[in-house]
Amino acid sequence: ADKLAAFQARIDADGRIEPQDWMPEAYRRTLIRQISQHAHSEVVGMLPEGNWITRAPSLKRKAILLAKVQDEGGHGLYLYSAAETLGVTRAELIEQLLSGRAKYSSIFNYPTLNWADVGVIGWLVDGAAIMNQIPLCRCSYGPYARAMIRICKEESFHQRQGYELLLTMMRGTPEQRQMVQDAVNRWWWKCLAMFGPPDSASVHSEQSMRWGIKRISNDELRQKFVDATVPQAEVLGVTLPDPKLKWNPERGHYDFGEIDWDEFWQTVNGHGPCNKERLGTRIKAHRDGAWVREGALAHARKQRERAHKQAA
Amino acid sequence: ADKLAAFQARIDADGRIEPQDWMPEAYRRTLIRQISQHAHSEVVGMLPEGNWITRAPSLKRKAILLAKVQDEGGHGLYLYSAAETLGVTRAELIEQLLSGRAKYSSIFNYPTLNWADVGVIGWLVDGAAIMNQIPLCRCSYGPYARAMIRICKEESFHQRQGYELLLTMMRGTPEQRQMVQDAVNRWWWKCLAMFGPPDSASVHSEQSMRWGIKRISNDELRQKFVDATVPQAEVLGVTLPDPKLKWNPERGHYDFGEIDWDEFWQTVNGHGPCNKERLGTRIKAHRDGAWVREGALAHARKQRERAHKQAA
Amino acid sequence: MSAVATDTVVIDYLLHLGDNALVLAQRNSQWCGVGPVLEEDLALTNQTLDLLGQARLLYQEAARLQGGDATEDTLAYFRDAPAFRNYVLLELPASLPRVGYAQGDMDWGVTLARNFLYSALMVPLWEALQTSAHAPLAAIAAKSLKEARYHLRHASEWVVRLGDGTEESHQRMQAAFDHLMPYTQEFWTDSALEHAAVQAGVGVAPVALKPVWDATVDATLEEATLHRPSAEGYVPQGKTGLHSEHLSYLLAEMQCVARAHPGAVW
Amino acid sequence: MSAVATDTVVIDYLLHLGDNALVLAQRNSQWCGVGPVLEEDLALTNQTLDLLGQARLLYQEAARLQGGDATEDTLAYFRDAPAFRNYVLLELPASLPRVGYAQGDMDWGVTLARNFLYSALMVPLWEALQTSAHAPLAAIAAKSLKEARYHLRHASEWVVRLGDGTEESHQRMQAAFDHLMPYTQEFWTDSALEHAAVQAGVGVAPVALKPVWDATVDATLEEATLHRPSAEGYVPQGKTGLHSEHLSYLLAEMQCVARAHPGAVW
Repeated sequence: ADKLAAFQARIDADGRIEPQDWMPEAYRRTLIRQISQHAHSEVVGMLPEGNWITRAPSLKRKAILLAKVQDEGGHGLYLYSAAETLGVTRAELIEQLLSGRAKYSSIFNYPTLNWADVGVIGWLVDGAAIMNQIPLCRCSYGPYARAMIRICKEESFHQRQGYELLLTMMRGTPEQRQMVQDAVNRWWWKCLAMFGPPDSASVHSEQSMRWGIKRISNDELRQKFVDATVPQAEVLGVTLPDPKLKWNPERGHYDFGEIDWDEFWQTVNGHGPCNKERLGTRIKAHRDGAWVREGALAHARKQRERAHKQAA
Repeated sequence: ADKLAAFQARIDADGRIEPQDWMPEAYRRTLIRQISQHAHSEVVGMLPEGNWITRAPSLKRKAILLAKVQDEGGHGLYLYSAAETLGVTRAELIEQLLSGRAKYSSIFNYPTLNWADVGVIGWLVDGAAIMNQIPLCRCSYGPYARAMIRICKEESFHQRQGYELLLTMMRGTPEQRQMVQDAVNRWWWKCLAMFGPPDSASVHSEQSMRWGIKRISNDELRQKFVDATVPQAEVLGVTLPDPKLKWNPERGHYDFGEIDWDEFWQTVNGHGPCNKERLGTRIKAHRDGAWVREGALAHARKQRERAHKQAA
Repeated sequence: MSAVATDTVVIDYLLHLGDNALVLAQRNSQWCGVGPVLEEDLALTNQTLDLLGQARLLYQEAARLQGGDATEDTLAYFRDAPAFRNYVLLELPASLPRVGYAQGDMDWGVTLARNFLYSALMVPLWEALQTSAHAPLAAIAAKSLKEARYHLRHASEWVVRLGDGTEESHQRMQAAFDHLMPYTQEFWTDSALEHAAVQAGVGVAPVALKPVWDATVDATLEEATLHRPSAEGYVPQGKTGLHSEHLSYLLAEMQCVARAHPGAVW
Repeated sequence: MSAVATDTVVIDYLLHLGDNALVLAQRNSQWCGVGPVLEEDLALTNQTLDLLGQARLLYQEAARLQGGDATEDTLAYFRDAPAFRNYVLLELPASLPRVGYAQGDMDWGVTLARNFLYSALMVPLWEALQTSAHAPLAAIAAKSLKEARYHLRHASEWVVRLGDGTEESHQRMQAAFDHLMPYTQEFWTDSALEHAAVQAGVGVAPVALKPVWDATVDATLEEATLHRPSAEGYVPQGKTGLHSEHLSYLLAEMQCVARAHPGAVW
């Protein structure tokens, strides 16, 4: 009880919990779940954008996209490492993903259907992710907070690149502008849902707030995102697909329509348009790569044995 | 010895040997080798043209090509059946192909690199094949002769379709004409080599002539092909890539240059540009299809057992 | 409804039917020369030729109504993915679920299951379309019905054979149906396209065909000792132009030669 | 030699080097997100980015010499297969031998073996090109050399690891080298393109690099307990524009978006 009080005091004083520190088991489990979900999201998130690497319409954009998808994989690595400081192995976490027990961000279960999707994912999906993640840079668990600082920096860069891609397309041919609008229409509502269920229906939030893992509510973040994005859409010259979207001078915020939560939960629960493809691809990649991982392990073992014999 | 004399007499009188007739073991073996090689060629020959089915530039041409490749598969079926009348199973023959012990026509070890290749294969490759095959319609072995009559009819149709495809392209854009010329340049010499080594170097011919399996020599057939093709090339408006090609009024034939026999033998012996791809593809298709064949056999067995039980 | 509006309705409906036939033909044609056994390689190619023939007749009629420079080939080769109106089921690669750019072996079981599910729909659909108010479509339906009946019989026989074959073939067929069944939900949703065609007496309300389809599927799967998986979750909307990640790859390959030489005659 | 003639020689040589880099980048990029282990997925993507960077510099210089409307993108996206000057080795799918339209699983061993064989060539080639008479090429070579050295070290380490790993990884690496080795014959043949570049002091005679390459290959394969297969038979001629059946598929995919929107800026 002493330890618990000291732990909570540290958090309340905005201090950081480090791997060697005592922490409640539930705090540890919550963090493992959250960090690994986040790591899985980065890795699965390589697939929808990876879909356009071989077809990028200019070499510069191909290089930017390739580097971006690589960054996502890199984020996956930091986050798996952060999770490992909590006493779990990456192999266990991956096994949880592939067996379907662990989740990843549901946004990656929607298809990328034209080149503008690459820009819209940068602008809106990464934009929403940053909004979610900035508070995590002040998360009470040190390794996670530090990973998030680095990740947020890179994500902001991706967001600007995505927006710039769209600006270029909006200055182009009518077909290009049409592609951008089509992509915005398909992604807008999915991005609003990324902030999670309304506060009234959110399960984990309260405890997470107390533990300094979550600092701002879903609905507050969603509102911030809408307020930040509408002016950007105007500059871009696209229409956000929500007839109820309107500035509310009394609230000092934009009002917006109702999210289709049935669709959201259906996708979260495995029945979105691409859930099976995303997971099937990860499983196949893991299985096809088994001989490589086993070969490398066998070689390392042989090397150790040889070194051992020489030493003897 | 009596039987042998009767056998040879039948052949000399231009009669047909049928499956139930007595025949020398060497005659049987020679025919099995030749018919199965021919069957394998039809099946492997599906691959170079199959390469353009998904990319055919019009729906009409796609249908024509698909039907043609299907005909080749059909020829493979007749020929495997004809070979089976000589007391060998299709499974054994396929095993010989996949293990590399049986050969197939070396012409299919060259790549198809543009859409005009589809036309040139019809015009020149099928044209050369027909030239080789027409005498086989009078082959002494009845089932083979009858299969060849049907095959030659279909091949002539393919040849006309191929030539017509090229005529259409030659009436088209400069790029289309360029594609045709490029394809002709790549295939011409390979087609001349299809008639086999010069008579002076040909091994099996003499015995095959006596047995009524071969009726015209390699060099005679090659000359016939050149004489028939040169005027067609003129009508088409393409240049055959042989500076020595010239009408010889004394011989009443076209003279032509020297075939690169080293390259020919290298390809026959497994080292052409596509040998490994062709065979690798057949092996993979056979292996990937094993579960289908086994499933069908298992079902047939179950059905028999059920019928048996009901009868009992 | 004005004549022009009716034309648009008919054209869209013809394109929906034609795109179904062409896209499935394109997928099935990838097996030509690499099928599991020569007889079945040829049988599938036969069916592919039937589908291609159907697509051509449907596009020719659509092009005639459209007028101008439209031909069966401009419709097949110069439309982008969002203009295609085929069911998503038909554009999927012949494999268990994976993203479009992750290449892998093709799976004959998926091809077979798809051909079965689709032809089980097309038999009652062509049957009903024989009385379409658009006479050329009625004629195409009469011709296509014979073909679809053969496709269905052939696919059913093989579903039974492999479902009730070895343990491996059973598992593979079950996995194929598990994968594909949710995509069949698109058959039964009403779309603006179909709704207008039904109103005009040209098309058929798909949901009316479901009992027949269910009976066919149930009977065949039962004989094949296969379990009928539930069809739930996301409902694809290919017929409204919203496709999967796979169609743009399929079209890029199919259209590459034609588009490299605009205006050429082949 | 006139200035214009020299320009043509330099342009062709730059395109040869640039096409090599771009085509291999395109093949390697197919692994992004589906590699066997995350660290190696990222490492390969790093190398792909290097190759893409090399291709861009080489094309930019070629476009500058060509003048007119030429850009790195017109060179990458609006040339057809016969205009590409890359080695055939680099356009092959990452798989054991099979025809272009027969789809199948990718093989990491083939990717690794190819990257090894190619970077073992590029280290001495870039080294020599540092003294090219064409100064911009010399500068690109100096930059690329550092990258190629890293690619070679990385690939060598992995060839050793997997050659001397499990029985399966050994067999797979051996099969990969057996498949690819004959394609390396193209490195050593003289072409009109290279001959002219050597005459102009711009390029390097490839055959001069063979001893260094042989030594690298022998040493690594020996350490990897792999047998060095013979390189015989057909000698590919990709650098003269004569390719395999695979390049046109690769380009159709790579170029499809750009070609669907000619004149668009991205």
